Amino acid sequence: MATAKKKAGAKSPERRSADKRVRDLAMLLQETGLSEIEIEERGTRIRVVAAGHAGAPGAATGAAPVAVAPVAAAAEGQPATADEATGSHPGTLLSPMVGTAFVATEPGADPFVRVGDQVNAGQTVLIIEAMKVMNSIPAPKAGKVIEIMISDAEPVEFGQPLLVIE
Amino acid sequence: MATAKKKAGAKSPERRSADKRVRDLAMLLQETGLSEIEIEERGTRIRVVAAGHAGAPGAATGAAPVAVAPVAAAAEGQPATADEATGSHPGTLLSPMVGTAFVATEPGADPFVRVGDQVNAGQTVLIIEAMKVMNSIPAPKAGKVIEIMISDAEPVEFGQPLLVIE
Amino acid sequence: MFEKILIANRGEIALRIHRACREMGIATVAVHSTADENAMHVRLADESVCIGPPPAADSYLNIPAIISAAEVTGADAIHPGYGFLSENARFADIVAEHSITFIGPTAEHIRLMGDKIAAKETAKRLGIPVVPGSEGSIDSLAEAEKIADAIGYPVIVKAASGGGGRGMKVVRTPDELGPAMSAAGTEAKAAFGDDTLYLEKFLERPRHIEFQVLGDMHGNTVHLGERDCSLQRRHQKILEEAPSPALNDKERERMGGIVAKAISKLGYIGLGTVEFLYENGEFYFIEMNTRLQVEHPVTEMITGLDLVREQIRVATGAKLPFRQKDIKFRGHAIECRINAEDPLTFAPSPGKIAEYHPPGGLDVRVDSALYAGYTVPPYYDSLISKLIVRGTNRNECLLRLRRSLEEYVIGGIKTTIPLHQLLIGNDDFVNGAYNINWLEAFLRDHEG
Amino acid sequence: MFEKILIANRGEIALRIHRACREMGIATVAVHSTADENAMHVRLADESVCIGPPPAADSYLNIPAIISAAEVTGADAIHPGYGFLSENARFADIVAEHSITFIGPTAEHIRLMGDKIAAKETAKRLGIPVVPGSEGSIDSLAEAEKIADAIGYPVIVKAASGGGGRGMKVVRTPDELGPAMSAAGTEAKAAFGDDTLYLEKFLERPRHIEFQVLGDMHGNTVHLGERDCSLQRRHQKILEEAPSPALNDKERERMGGIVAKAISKLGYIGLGTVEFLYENGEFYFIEMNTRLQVEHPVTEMITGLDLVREQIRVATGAKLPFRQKDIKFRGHAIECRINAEDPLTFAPSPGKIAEYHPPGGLDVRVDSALYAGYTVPPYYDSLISKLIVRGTNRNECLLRLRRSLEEYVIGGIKTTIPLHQLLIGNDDFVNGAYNINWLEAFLRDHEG
Repeated sequence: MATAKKKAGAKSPERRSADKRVRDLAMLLQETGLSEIEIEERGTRIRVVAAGHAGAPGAATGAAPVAVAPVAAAAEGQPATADEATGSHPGTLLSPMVGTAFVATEPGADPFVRVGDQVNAGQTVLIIEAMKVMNSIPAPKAGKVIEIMISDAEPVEFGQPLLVIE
Repeated sequence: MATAKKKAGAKSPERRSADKRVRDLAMLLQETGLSEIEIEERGTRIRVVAAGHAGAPGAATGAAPVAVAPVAAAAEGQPATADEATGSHPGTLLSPMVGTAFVATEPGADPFVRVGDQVNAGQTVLIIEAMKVMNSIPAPKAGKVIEIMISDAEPVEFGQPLLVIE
Repeated sequence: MFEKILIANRGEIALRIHRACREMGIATVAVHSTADENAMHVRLADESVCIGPPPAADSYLNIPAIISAAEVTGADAIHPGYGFLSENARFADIVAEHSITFIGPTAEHIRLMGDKIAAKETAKRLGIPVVPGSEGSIDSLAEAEKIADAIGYPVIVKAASGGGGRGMKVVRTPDELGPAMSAAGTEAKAAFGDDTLYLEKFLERPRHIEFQVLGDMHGNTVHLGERDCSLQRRHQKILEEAPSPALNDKERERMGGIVAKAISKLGYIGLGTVEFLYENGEFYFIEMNTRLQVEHPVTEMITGLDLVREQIRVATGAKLPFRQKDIKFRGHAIECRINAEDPLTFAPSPGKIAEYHPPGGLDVRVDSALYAGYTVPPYYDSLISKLIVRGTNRNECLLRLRRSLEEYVIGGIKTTIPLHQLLIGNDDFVNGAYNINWLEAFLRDHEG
Repeated sequence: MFEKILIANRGEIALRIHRACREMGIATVAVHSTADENAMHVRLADESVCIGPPPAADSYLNIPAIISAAEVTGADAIHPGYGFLSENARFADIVAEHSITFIGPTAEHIRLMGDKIAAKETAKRLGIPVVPGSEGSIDSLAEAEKIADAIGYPVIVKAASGGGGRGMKVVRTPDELGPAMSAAGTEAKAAFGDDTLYLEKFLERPRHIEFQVLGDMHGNTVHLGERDCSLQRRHQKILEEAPSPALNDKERERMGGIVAKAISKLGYIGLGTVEFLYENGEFYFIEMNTRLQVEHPVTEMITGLDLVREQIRVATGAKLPFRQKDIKFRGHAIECRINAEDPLTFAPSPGKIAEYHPPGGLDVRVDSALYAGYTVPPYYDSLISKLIVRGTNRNECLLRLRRSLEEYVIGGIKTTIPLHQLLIGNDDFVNGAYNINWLEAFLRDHEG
């Protein structure tokens, strides 16, 4: 999910190594007097923001990590955070629940919708699985799908932008 | 001394009673939603300022006392704090030491200077006793005494405004 | 040991649980409503998942959303904190069905203690003293007189279907009993359509004293002493202390022993609290809380134990690392609950924290998720901070509490800090001479 | 008991002393320079007196100003804190001449321990082990060889007038002794005009271990265990812990007993610290500090005692309320000194604190006079906060320290928090495998 700090399944050794790197970057930040450093290396993207530039103390330890997310997630086409995306377009469909989003009935099958498709109000555009139940997510209105923010089998949280219908 | 929170010799029962009053006022402040209350009663002046209106945490406990000073001190003609007075007039003479200021050679004797007097540079305008030693305080320049901020036998701290020569 | 724990709660207790996990090397998942996306524990947790909109029913009480969040993040265990789903047996069942560990007792024990009548019967069976009274309904004045004589006056006549004070009459002498039963029966019949009555001993000025217990899966149970939580307003605890000013070491050991033995017989696993009314040297069971409590830090301060850590450990199946004889009580501790409320009217005061500066120094602990710039949302409980102070003895503890309250700055909203300052300046409180009715009388006096 | 104490110090220790006084019901007088008028302890103290301009020589070291401030405010006693006038025997004398109590040992003991040679001789006389070496100057190679054989190699040849490393030679084998003496003598003659030499055992990788002692005026002296302060940079302690990872209970008891007995023989009153180098199971006296130390909280955390309170109590003439057998060590504590400095270059970083949020929770203590909006002045020591954490054992303590450092926010200036985060992630430190040379090597490695 876009605003989760780490993807499900992040393993401890990776996290430890990332933590160490963050600590190094935090010191570098202090040393250079920069307000922010973003770095992407060995499959991990780390962004550190100096205290005073982040929103709240929890987010900063002197200079501390605000986001440590595997690059994979970013590379799959979801650079926008929920906050940025929400409100960016009135036709954004937000997830009504926590679960795992599926773009097709089964792996390899045709997706319910593709970017550019015309959809009718009520037409199933996605499925979200929560507690072993498959929930069809209908299009709230008729229109053209101009963006799909999630990929198949991706965990989504409440309120997360899924796709945009114009 | 003007910025000391209590005068030397304040006794515990008085302090306890003042503390209690402050607590009551603090609650009144919260109740009324006012930002500041100043009250003068039974010889004590208390000012409470709500948090968010004071300069530093130490000065406020939710809403808390910032100044508890006997009215006597205020009534003796020194409403100005050092901060306000310093810089208010370029001819202000600041105390060069901690001690007890005397305006005359002995109790009842004529004062060294009165408001309105012309003084010469180097002329003794006050005496400050520190560690049993009487230190003459000379006028830094010639001019007219336009204000005397301290009274006889008053304790003064470093940097406290004593008088103004114009 | 667990790899990842989902914290199904918010506010200071979510941060408290996160800290325990972090100190045990366990990753944390914060689940939160849209109102809490900037909460401290959300920012500190290893992962966070938004589970719903502000109303608790749609987020913190939303079982499918919480279970889904645990599944998508791969959490091994769920810690429910206090309130919300912490004493929901169905939730504990569902968590177990999903092969996730519920950090708390079995659903069966939650269910048992959640039923007031079953809980009282169980307590009695296990040797825990309960309020004496009629076993069931009373059918005649003669029967009522016999029972009242046996348990001693004053007694209280209660309607079985009653509530909200209706159908309740206090009886101080035998000749008042007949009229009281008539009146209560009539009132109950009118209000609830049922005039079934029962009778219990009436406690005039009891204290609220509770014993903390902890059991593992291997039959070991210890008690961690008592907490005195008599300072209450509308059944909400305001300030708690340990040990109780009313108990001596012998009473503590005797009653703690009875409680630990009973809970051991029950086969109870995890943290629990057995609550009593205490009057004239006698304890009367009220209920058992089958979860971590708000006031657990006072016990931590005098025992040196981390109760959340121990709770997590026993949930993994680990044995308790200590026996009863290893538990030593050290000094005195008091917790002040600081709420975002007017200190006298208790009107809620949510809003933005303009300034925040907690007290520091020796034996001063602050459990709070506040920070400067944080906005206290209006949707949830008003508890925003717990100030917990220890001293070598009660007097040192009180003086340390005084100076800590003086240093504590929470600007921008009203808080109950001024109320605590009034309390610690009051002679009755300083002398430990209070009971569960005392605080409300104190507040009435202060208003008048 | 004192009615009013003047605190002749600034920063976190002035606040620490204010807190102890406030908790004892003693009024406080804060004296401060013009640079510190907004300091936390000045705002919290009952009275405050500005005693001079920013330079310490004109304010915090200005004896007449401090005495005058005590006189005009009517203070009964002066607490000197650490640094500044705390080990100035003349100040202690002057305070006494003004019939004010100096909270510390007698001027005589301060003077004695302030003279390095007299201190070493005194320690030796009292049965405290010292670094073995020549009694005075060595006059011939034969004499030097004899002494070196007796104490064992390596030894170090030092110029009596030396300093700054000049006129010092480490000698590892007997055949190096003659050349080393010639070289050291020549160097010393050139640098100091005096080629007098002496000889001492050379310690290669010692730890710095110090014992805390406390004595009253009635002949009672206890030791409160040791602190390991081996993590130093340019002789400045960075992090301290208790107990030392290098000592076991038996060694602690043995050495603590020797120290307590010696200090009792001396008739020492108040708090004091006897510092040792420790290598291969042997202790070697360095010096005795006759004052409260920066790192006293680690001892407080594991003993449960308030050392400033005890220090004030014994200064009034009160008896110690405990004996050696009552002192119990409970768990493990670590203190991180947080300085307003670059974490690697140690360049000072004074300035305005934009954000301040200290960590909270169980067994986490912060001693700091910082607040959001405060400006760290450039005139004084860079120590701005002490984070002290306790755990049931060293491992728990380290994990709690890690999460506390993660939560600590000091914005607007550079601090040494990132250095402490590096340290607690280092295997040598985690294993307790360090000595007084370790930190500087670690810093060199980290830079390279």
